[in-house]
Amino acid sequence: MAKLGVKEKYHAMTRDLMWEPKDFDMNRVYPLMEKEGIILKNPSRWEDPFRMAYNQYVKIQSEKDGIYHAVRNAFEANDGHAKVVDSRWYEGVKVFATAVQPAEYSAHRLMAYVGRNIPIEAIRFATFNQAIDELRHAQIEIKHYAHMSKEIDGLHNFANTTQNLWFNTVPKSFFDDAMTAGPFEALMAISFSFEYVFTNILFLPFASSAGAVGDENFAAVGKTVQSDESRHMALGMSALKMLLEEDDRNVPIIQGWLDKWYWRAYRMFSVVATLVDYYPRIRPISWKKAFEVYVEDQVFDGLFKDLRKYGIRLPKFAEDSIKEKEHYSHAVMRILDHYKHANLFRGFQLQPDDYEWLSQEYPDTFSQYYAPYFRRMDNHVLAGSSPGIPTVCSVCQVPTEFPDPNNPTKMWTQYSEYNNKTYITCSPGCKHIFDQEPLKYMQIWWPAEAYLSGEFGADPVAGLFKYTGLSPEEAGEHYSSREHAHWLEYRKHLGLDKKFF
Amino acid sequence: MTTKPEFKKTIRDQAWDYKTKNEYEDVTVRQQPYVHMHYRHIFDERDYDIYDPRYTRLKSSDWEAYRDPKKFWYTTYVNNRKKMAEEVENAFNYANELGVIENLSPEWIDALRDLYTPLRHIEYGENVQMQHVIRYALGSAIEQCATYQAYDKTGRAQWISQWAMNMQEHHGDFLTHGKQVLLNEPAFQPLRRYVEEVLVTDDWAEVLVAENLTLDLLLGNLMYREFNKEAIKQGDTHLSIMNLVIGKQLDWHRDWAFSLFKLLAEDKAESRWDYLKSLGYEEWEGDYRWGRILSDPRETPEETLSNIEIIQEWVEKWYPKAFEAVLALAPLFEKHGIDINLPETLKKIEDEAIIPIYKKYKLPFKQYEIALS
Amino acid sequence: MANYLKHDNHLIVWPVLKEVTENDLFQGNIGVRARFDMTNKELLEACLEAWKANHNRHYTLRLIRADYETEINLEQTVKEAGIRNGDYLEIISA
Amino acid sequence: MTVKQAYVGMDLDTSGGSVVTAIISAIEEDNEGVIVEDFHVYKKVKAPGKMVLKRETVEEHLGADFDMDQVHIVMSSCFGFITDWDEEQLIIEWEDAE
Repeated sequence: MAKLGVKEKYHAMTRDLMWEPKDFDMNRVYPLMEKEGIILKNPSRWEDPFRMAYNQYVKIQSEKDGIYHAVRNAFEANDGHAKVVDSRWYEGVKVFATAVQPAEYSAHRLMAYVGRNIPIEAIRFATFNQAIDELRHAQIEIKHYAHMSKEIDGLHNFANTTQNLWFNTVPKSFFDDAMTAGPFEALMAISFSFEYVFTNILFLPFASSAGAVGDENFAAVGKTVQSDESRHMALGMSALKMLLEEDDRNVPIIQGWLDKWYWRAYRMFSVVATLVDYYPRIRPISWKKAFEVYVEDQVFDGLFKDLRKYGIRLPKFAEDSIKEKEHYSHAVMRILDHYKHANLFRGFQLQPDDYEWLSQEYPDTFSQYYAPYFRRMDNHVLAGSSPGIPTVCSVCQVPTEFPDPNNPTKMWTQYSEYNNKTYITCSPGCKHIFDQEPLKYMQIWWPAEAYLSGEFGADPVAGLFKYTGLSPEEAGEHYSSREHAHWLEYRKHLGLDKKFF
Repeated sequence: MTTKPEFKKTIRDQAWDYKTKNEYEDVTVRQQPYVHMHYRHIFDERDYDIYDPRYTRLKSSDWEAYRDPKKFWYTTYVNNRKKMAEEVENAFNYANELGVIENLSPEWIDALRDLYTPLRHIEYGENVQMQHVIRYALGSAIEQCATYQAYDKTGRAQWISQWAMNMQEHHGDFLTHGKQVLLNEPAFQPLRRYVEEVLVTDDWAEVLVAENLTLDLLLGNLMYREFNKEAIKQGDTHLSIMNLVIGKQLDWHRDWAFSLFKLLAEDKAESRWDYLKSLGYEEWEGDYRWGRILSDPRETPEETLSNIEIIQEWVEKWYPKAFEAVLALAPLFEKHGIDINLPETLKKIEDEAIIPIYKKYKLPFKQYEIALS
Repeated sequence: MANYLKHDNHLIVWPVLKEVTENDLFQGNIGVRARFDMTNKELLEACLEAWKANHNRHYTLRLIRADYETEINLEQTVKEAGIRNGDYLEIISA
Repeated sequence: MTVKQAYVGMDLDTSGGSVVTAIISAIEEDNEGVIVEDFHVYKKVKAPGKMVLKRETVEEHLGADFDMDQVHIVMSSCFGFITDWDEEQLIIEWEDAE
C-alpha cells in the first residue's frame, strides 16, 4: 500500500480511533450530547490545523518548558525580584497570580469534561491537548509564585483565598459557570470567548509590561503560556465554524453563547486593564490601545467579518465594551482601592509620573472623572476606602461600582426581580446574562452575604482572616508596607539604590 | 551548613502555609478548590457540586494525602515521555531502514493484523473514560496521575496507528481491517464490550479499578510482554522495541493506582465529609446556602460499606469480566499458530504479575477459576 | 454561630449613602444585618452606623426595587414596610 | 464601527533570536504589505488578509535547516485561520478579508 500523506496520517492517529458503541446506547455513553439542542451532521469535515500528535507534543513542550525554567532559575538565582524598577509591580503580580493560576487549573478539569462529553473525534485530541496544556500553565505559574511567595505577601495561602476571598470569586465564578454548562457551551465559553478573544490581551500586553519593568521571569511566563494558547485559539475558531456549518439551527444557539460569554470574559478581565495601566511604573501600552489592537482589530474587524456569512453578528454588548475602554482601568482601580484594606494585594499612592501618563493616555476621562478620587489618598492612604463589605454583581461578582460610560458620574448598576428577591448587576451586559438564566445566577456564593450570615463565625472580619489565612499587614498601601521596606533594604545591599549618572 | 546574609532573609521561610517536601508537591498539592463552588450543573439531576465527594462511593479523611510514587508533574512528565517518543520513532526508522518490516514472515504479519492492530482502539477507549476521571476525581494529586495515564494511552493508540501504517506500506491494509476485527470478529467482542461498559461506569474510582487494577494487568502483560517474546523470536524489532517502551508505562500505571487504593483501603474515615477537617474546616458549619437556596449535600445518606469492602466488590465485578474478555482472544492465537497457550499464560500472569501485587498493597483479590471445557 | 439567615426574624440589607455614589468616591452598597421586628428608624441608625455617617444630619431611607423605588416609612417596622432579605437601600440626606 | 482592513499575523517571541529574525524576513519576502510592530518582548508581524511562511525562505535567511515545528516554540500567538501547516509552509488567512 502507498505511504499516507500528512493529513491521512493525522486522521488515522486521532479521529479513526473511537467507534460507535454496539452494546450500550449512544446516549448512555454521551448523556449530554443532545441536551443543548446542537445538531451535528458530519463534523468529521473539520480539520485541526495544528495536526500536532503525541510525539510532536511531548518533544515541543519539553523544549518549551526547558527554555522557561532556565529563565526562572536564572531569575531566582540572581535576585531578579529586587531588580524591577518599582516593587509595587508585585501587587499587580499578586492580582494576576491569584486570579489566573486557579483559572488555569479549572480550565484543565473543564477541557477534560468537554473532551469526554463531545463525541467528535475531529476535536477530541485538540481538547485533550488543551486539558494537559492548562495543567502546564497552572504549574508553571505556581512554580513562579512558590519562589515569589517568600519575597512578597498575599500568595502563601492561595488554596484558601481562591475559595474564600471575595476578590477570587470573580474568576472562579467564570469557570464554575462554564463547568456547570453543557459541553458545547463550555467549549464556546473557553476555547472561543476566553482563549480566542481575550487571552492575547491577558498575556501579551502584561508580558511586555513585565519586560518593561524588568520582571524577566513574568515576561517569560506570559510568552510561554501564550504559545500554547495559539493552539487553543485555533481550536476555538475551528470548533465555532464547525458548529455553525453543521446546521442553521445551531446559529441562534451559538449567537446566544457569544453574547453571554463575550461579556462574561470581558468583565472577568476587567482587572487586566489595571495591570496594564496602573501597576507598572513603566508602561509599554495602555489598556485602550491594547483593546483596540487585540479585540477591535483582531476580533471585531477580523474574525467577526468572517462569521457574517453564517448570520453571526458582533456580541450583543460589544459596543458597550468599546465605549468603556476610556474608563475601564480607572473605574476598576477605584474599585480595588475601595477595598484595599480587605484584599490579598495592596493599593498604592499614585506618583506624579503616574498622573502625567494617565492624563496623556486618557485625555478625555482621567483628569476629569478619576484623578480627584486618587488625589484623596495623597494625604491619607485609606481616604478612599469603603466602610464595609461590598455588594457584588450577581453575574461577574465584581463590586457594582462601574460608571455608565455615557454618563460617567452615574452608576451603571442594574436590578432584576426574580423569585421574590432583588438581584443586582453591574451593567446592562451582566443584567442580560442574569435575566437569561436567573435560576443559575441566584445560586452564587456571595462572599459578603456569607461573611455576614456567619459562615466564618460571628465576627465577619475575624472569620475572613481565619479562612483566608491572610493578616491585616498584607493589605493596605504598598509604599508604606513592610514588603516595600524589605525590598528597598534588599536593593540597598545589592547596591541597586546607587545612581551612577 | 550554609549561611544567608541578613538582608536576604525572606518575608516567610516557606512558600505555602502548608509544608511541601519538593517541587512535585509545590505544584500539585491544594490546586483544586473544595468549597464554595458557585453553581450546580444545569443538566445533572443529582444536584452535586462541581467537586464533590459523592462522585465516588469511597470515603477519605484527606483527599490531599495521596502522592504519585513517581512524582510526575507536567515538566518531568513531558521530559520523560519525550525520550520514549524518540525511542519509538528511532525503532520505527531503523526497522524500516534495515528492512525488518518487509522481511517479516507472512504468518506473523497476518497474526499481527488480527491480534495487534485493534489494540489502538482499546487503548483509546480507555483513555476516553480516563478523561471522566480527570474531571470528577477529588484532589489534584489523583487526577494529575489520571491525566498523564490518559495521555499515555492516547500516545499508545497513536504509536500503534503509526506502527500499522508502517506495516501497511509493505503488507496491505491494517487500519481498516483492525477496526473490522474490533467491531465484528467474535473473539474481540467481549473486549470491546468491556471497554464500552467502562465508558458507562460513573464512579471515577471504579473506573480506575476496571482499568488499572484488572484489565490493564491482564491485557497489558499479555500483549506488550508475553506476546513480545514471540515478536523477538520473529526478529520483529519494529514491534518489540515499541512494546518495551510501553512496558515502562505499564508499571507506573499499576503502581500509582495500587498505592492510591492502598491508601483508601487503610483510610478510617467514617463520613464522606471527614476530609474537610484535614483542610482546616473543623469548626466550619457548612456553606450558608445549604438548605436555603441549594440542597444540603450532607442529607445524602452515607455509604454503609467500608472502603475495602467496596474495593473488593469492584475487583470481584471487573476482574472475572476482564479475564474472560482477554481469554476470548484464544481462537485468534490458535488460528495464527501463536505459540501461547492463553489459559496457561493468563494463569501465569495472574500468579507472577497480579497476585503478588495485590499482596504487596494488601488489597483483596480472588483468583479466576477457569471452567474446564 | 448559627447561620444568621436561618432565623425567621433575621435578614441582611444593602444600604448605600446616596451622596457617595454621586461624588468622586463612587462607592457602592454594603451589607448590614437587620431584624424584621426592628423599626425602620432603628434600621436607618444601623445603616448610618455602617456608613460612619453623621447622625445629627437628617436622613431618609429609600427602598430600591427592579421596577420601582419608594421612600420607607420610619415609623413602621421592617416587616410592615415589606422589606425583604437582600433588599437594596439608599440613604438620602434631606 | 468603521470597517478596517482585516489583517492576519503572528506574535513572535523576540527571545527566539536569529530564528525569529529569519521568520520575519521570510514573511516580508513572501508576502505583500507586511507590517512589523515592535512590542519589545514580542514582535507582531501582520499582512492584509493572508500570510504565508515558507520553510525554504526561512532557511535562506537563517542559513541553516529549519523545521516548521520550531514555529511552535517562538509563535506566542496568531490571528486569522490557520488553513495549512505542514513540513513546507504555514498559511494564515481570513476568508472574507475585505
